[in-house]
Amino acid sequence: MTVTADTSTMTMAGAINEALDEALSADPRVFLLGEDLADPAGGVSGVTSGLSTKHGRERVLDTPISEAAIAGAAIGAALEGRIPVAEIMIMDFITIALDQIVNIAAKARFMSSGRTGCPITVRTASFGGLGSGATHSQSLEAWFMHVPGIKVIVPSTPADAKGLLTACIFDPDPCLFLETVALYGARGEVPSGTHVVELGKADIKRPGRDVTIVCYGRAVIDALQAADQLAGEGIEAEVVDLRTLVPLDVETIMESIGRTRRAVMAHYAVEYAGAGAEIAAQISSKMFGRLDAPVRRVGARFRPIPSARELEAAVFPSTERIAAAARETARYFI
Amino acid sequence: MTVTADTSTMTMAGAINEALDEALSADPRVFLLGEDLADPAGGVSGVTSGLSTKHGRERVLDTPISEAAIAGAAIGAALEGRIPVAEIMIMDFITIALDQIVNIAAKARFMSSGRTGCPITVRTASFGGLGSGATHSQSLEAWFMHVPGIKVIVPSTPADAKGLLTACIFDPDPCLFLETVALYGARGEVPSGTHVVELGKADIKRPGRDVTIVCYGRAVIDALQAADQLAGEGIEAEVVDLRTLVPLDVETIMESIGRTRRAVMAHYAVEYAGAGAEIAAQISSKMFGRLDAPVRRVGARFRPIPSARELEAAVFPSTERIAAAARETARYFI
Amino acid sequence: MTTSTKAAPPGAEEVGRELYTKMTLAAACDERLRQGIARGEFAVTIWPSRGQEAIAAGLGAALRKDDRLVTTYRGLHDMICKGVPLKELIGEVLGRTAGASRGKGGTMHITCPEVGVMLTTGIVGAGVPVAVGLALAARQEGSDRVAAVCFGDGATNTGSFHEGMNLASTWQLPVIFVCQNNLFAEMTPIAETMHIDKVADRALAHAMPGYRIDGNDPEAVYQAVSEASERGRSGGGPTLLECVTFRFKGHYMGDPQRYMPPEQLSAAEAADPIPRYRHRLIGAGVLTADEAVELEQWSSRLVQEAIDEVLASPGPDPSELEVDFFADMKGIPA
Amino acid sequence: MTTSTKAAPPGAEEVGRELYTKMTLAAACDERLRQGIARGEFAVTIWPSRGQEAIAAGLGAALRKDDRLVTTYRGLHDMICKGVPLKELIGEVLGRTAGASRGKGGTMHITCPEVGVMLTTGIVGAGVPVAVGLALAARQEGSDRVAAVCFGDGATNTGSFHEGMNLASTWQLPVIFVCQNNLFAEMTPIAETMHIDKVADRALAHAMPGYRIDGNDPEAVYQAVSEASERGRSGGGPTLLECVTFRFKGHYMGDPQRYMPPEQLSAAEAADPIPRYRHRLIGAGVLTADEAVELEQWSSRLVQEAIDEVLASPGPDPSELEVDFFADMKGIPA
Ligand SMILES: Cc1ncc(C[n+]2csc(CCOP(=O)(O)OP(=O)(O)O)c2C)c(N)n1
Ligand SMILES: Cc1ncc(C[n+]2csc(CCOP(=O)(O)OP(=O)(O)O)c2C)c(N)n1
Ligand SMILES: [Mg+2]
Ligand SMILES: [Mg+2]
Repeated sequence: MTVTADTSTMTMAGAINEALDEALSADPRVFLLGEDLADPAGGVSGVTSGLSTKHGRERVLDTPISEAAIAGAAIGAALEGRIPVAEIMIMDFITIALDQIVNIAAKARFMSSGRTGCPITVRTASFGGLGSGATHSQSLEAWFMHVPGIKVIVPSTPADAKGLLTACIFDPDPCLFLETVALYGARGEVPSGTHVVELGKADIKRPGRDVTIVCYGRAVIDALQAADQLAGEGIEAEVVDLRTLVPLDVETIMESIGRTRRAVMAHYAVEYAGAGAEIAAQISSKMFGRLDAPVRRVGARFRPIPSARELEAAVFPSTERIAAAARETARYFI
Repeated sequence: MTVTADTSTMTMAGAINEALDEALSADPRVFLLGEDLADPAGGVSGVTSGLSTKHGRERVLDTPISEAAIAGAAIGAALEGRIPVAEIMIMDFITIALDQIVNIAAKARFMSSGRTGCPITVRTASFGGLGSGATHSQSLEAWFMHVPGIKVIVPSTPADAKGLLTACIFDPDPCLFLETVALYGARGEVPSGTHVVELGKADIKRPGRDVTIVCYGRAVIDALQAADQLAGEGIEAEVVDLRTLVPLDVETIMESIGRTRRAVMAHYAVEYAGAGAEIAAQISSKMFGRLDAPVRRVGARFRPIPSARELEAAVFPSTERIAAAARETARYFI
Repeated sequence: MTTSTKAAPPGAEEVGRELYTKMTLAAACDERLRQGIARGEFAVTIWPSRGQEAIAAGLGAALRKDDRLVTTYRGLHDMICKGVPLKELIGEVLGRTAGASRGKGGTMHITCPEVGVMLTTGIVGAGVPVAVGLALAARQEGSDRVAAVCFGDGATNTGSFHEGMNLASTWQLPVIFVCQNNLFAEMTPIAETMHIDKVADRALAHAMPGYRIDGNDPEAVYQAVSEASERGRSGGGPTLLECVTFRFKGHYMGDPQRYMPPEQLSAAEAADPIPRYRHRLIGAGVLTADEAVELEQWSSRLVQEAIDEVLASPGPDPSELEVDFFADMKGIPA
Repeated sequence: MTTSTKAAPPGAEEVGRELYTKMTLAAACDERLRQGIARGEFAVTIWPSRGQEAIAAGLGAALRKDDRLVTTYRGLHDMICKGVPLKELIGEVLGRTAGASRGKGGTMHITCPEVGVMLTTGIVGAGVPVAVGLALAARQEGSDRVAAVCFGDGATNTGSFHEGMNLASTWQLPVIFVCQNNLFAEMTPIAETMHIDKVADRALAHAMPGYRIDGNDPEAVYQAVSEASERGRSGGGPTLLECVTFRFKGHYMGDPQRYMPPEQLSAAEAADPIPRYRHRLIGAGVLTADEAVELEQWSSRLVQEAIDEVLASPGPDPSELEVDFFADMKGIPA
């Protein structure tokens, strides 16, 4: 629900910065905390650039390298009704904050029977694709899907990033907001002023009748390119960008596949026991007897992410692998 | 491959104790570390009882409450070729050791291109079903399935517990061995002397022709009871105990379902994005066109585990829920 | 800073009565629950605080009602002395709808924001960083309230403890770190898990004032907490208080304490803080022997009344699972 | 305990030459890599150690070959001084098959067990507990080797650091904790992330000897490490060494260092340990000015030769992904 029609072109990093800036302006309870967030650094990737200068260092807090304490401090403040946005710089480091996020934040409202909520947003980023190796390249969103009590959001465009992050910040429940560094520089039209994208609404990024590619995050970009390629071959792929994994927009997924009768699931996380496993399992059972092809999955291969570029590329999905899966699915005959 | 035919009746806790005892006797490189392991405590559930008295406190090390350091110390020793068996008392606490397990142990052989291995075994236990509440009742094995580089093992019987744990300890790669406290007291015949169950071999715990219940851990017990009930209704359920989730015995699963053409997936972990999602997705796509019913899943409901017994019981699977799913699956007609 | 809502400090006599009253109430509750469990009246477990009441009383009396508290599974005494209604507390222990969280949380997860109890954790050390966030919120709101967090000696071996201590010190937040050093962590004596003589010295790693005090002397605790609160309220930052005490009943209700040297236990029991303080108050003419007996009877009566109310309240209905989970359940798995 | 395999300590002159040689070699490698990156010759990044060579040289010269080392992404200097062949090291940085892990690990994950480098971590603080395990293995094997672990000032704010320190102290293991305090963690100066004056004081929390030394004086480091090793080898337990230094080139290659006060940088550069030590050796007659120049040229030549060899080695082939993952690939997802 965009409340203004004005847009401007900006990068995804810029859109995230704008969402944070506007949230800080809109509500005095909002504050940011994390490593190197304040100016002049403005975040290791510059995403929070300018915010401490504008809103003050009491609103944009630099922290020690203490991921458990970053999460814990955010949680404590949230229990008091503050609105913290915590940054865990790289998703691989979230392992260190996991007890706090999983065992306290996700369970706070339930365990207190509603006496405390925990409206934190944890921003983190997948650094895959930069050749940083196995401990700086993981996409672990499936872990959080498996933990009842936290929402899981992965934007693929600057506009969605702004709208979804704004929704997360003001959501009364904990949200994990996963950014993709490889997309920080991607540009797009972004609504100016308050822009909220409702959590739990998938977005059909490209309509098509032959096969549905269900995807999120970086895989959306590949899926759109794959769809372009396939169009040249006479295959019209529909690209459904989930945007949020919890809540999940089952209706939109099933409605699309009800039309195409064929589905491919794609993400950059490891395929095995990834988000796509849940979604493929749901598609297969909900659409039982109505599919014209098995659901194919495309994800990272079951390997630690290697550092050398040739090897890294061989592990991650790609436009080609997604196109191949969609082609096989579209052309599958029993 | 049991190397002796003698057996004796013992509890699962006893079988685990025996596996540890025999491993300590068999190889001087084996040692245990964890909280309260040594006598007189012998572990909070008594599982390591007697081992420090027999093998000495240099082989059975009590540690501070430092899960990251327990895992780290085990890893460091393993890099040197020692064979550590680390205990993380309750699985919910493994969040604290996750950076070490996921980012070091699971990746050590790959990242060093084989120059160091990391033969650790991490024993941990799910305490679900004891009314301990949301932070002492989780089953998080799906997280580890999603991390390439660590094996994931969940026994359901005393004999399997002994044989699988022995295999884990002497496996050259890291293993997560998940025990179930609710099963510690369950008794069964256990082979005496060295007993190894090969990792990656599912076990058909009950044959049947009408529907396959794929399960592991505590759900196996319920599935067997459900199968008994269903037999009275004329439905013959086959119960496939996976025993290990990585490696996964895809052949046995598919062979069984190839015969029954109907499958139910059951586990005590949360259903959403759980181990069963991966397995159901694989079944659905590998058996596409050969299933007579959609794959049904039974797991914990998507809630933090409540403490009060009535509520806890309403969240976890049960014989009844598994029987109902198997019944519906067996009686499904398109 | 808002000004204190608390009246001028009561005179020594009043404080003495308050401390003693709190101690007897905490002890009466602990004893009655243990009695009920031993008799088979209640099918639950508790982690008895008997022996540690002087700390809870000193802390509860020195803190303002709006000051915050985070405590642990062993913290029923802390909660009682901070003002959690007995009915809510016992109701949660017994898993009834009268409980603080209607049975969803359980003993390890009690929350009562009305009296400042914002979180109770079952995971050792986990509450420490959260208390830092509570104090941060106080500063952000311009309140001079402080946040106290209770934990054991064993908890000071966790990474969470140190991360939280460091952050509180770096940000000079009004946190009172209250270590209830009962010389054991589960079955393991303190000397096996740390090399230092005094837990208070751990403050040195964070340039924080740290004091070791007699945790069996409620007035010493009252005094130390009052000073630490004053320091915190006036911007002087956090304090670590090591209160040396003992737990008489072992780790959990029913613990056979095989690990406990009998002389150590009997020496500790001989220094039981309750008769010791009673004796002191009678000697000082603050209380007569009759009044002391009356107070104890009054405490037992209050506890029994609460138990009666709790048992009269219904057990939780499964419909509890449908509320107080996410604020908005749309798209959330069932 | 096995006895030392190292010859009698060399005389002061020999030590001086060894230290200076190590320093120049580490600096030459760092410089050449930065040059190559700046020129676009190598499409990688590094975290330059330029400025911190005195620590690596003192450490590498004082340790025995069989002593173990764990270091970080910024530890190329540490590895060079411990004896990692330049070809393996540079090969891994550049992602070629000549690399220590054939390109699978990357700069942040270099292992070279032959010279005792058992692990390099990209996750701050993560190496600390692992070093404890290395030392534990040494004790178990009856070896008197020690384990050193390098990390930054920022790492001492992590929970892993404290858990590892405590465990090493409790078990009195031969670990040397080497903090390379360069006064910054990424873009954040030390005063913003800790309240203490001296990192060395963190040892007080664990009853461990802790010393602050001039990390720009290789002889001071050599001396301190020699003493700490002696203590460790003879059963005297662990030591924390805070070596104060500076990193001249910012956090990563190309870091614009906007956060860096120019006076601080120029004062640090004026105290560059390499010219300072050269001057001292020449003054003491250990080295002539010509010899110093020759040494530097020799270092640059060695580095260039290694680069040539590395670039002549092939890039890794995707078949690398099929080896050195699990020892047994049966049942492992593709
Ligand atoms: C992180 C974590 N590890 C282990 C446990 C299991 N456990 C529960 S209580 C306890 C001992 C805690 O000792 P201490 O901190 O001294 O507190 P006390 O019980 O003595 O009050 C342990 C190890 C836990 N709950 N959390
Ligand atoms: C647990 C963790 N948090 C954050 C990071 C990101 N990071 C990489 S280096 C660094 C700074 C480390 O500072 P310090 O320990 O002083 O080492 P230095 O880089 O100065 O050598 C940070 C925050 C990380 N790698 N690991
Ligand atoms: Mg204790
Ligand atoms: Mg530093």
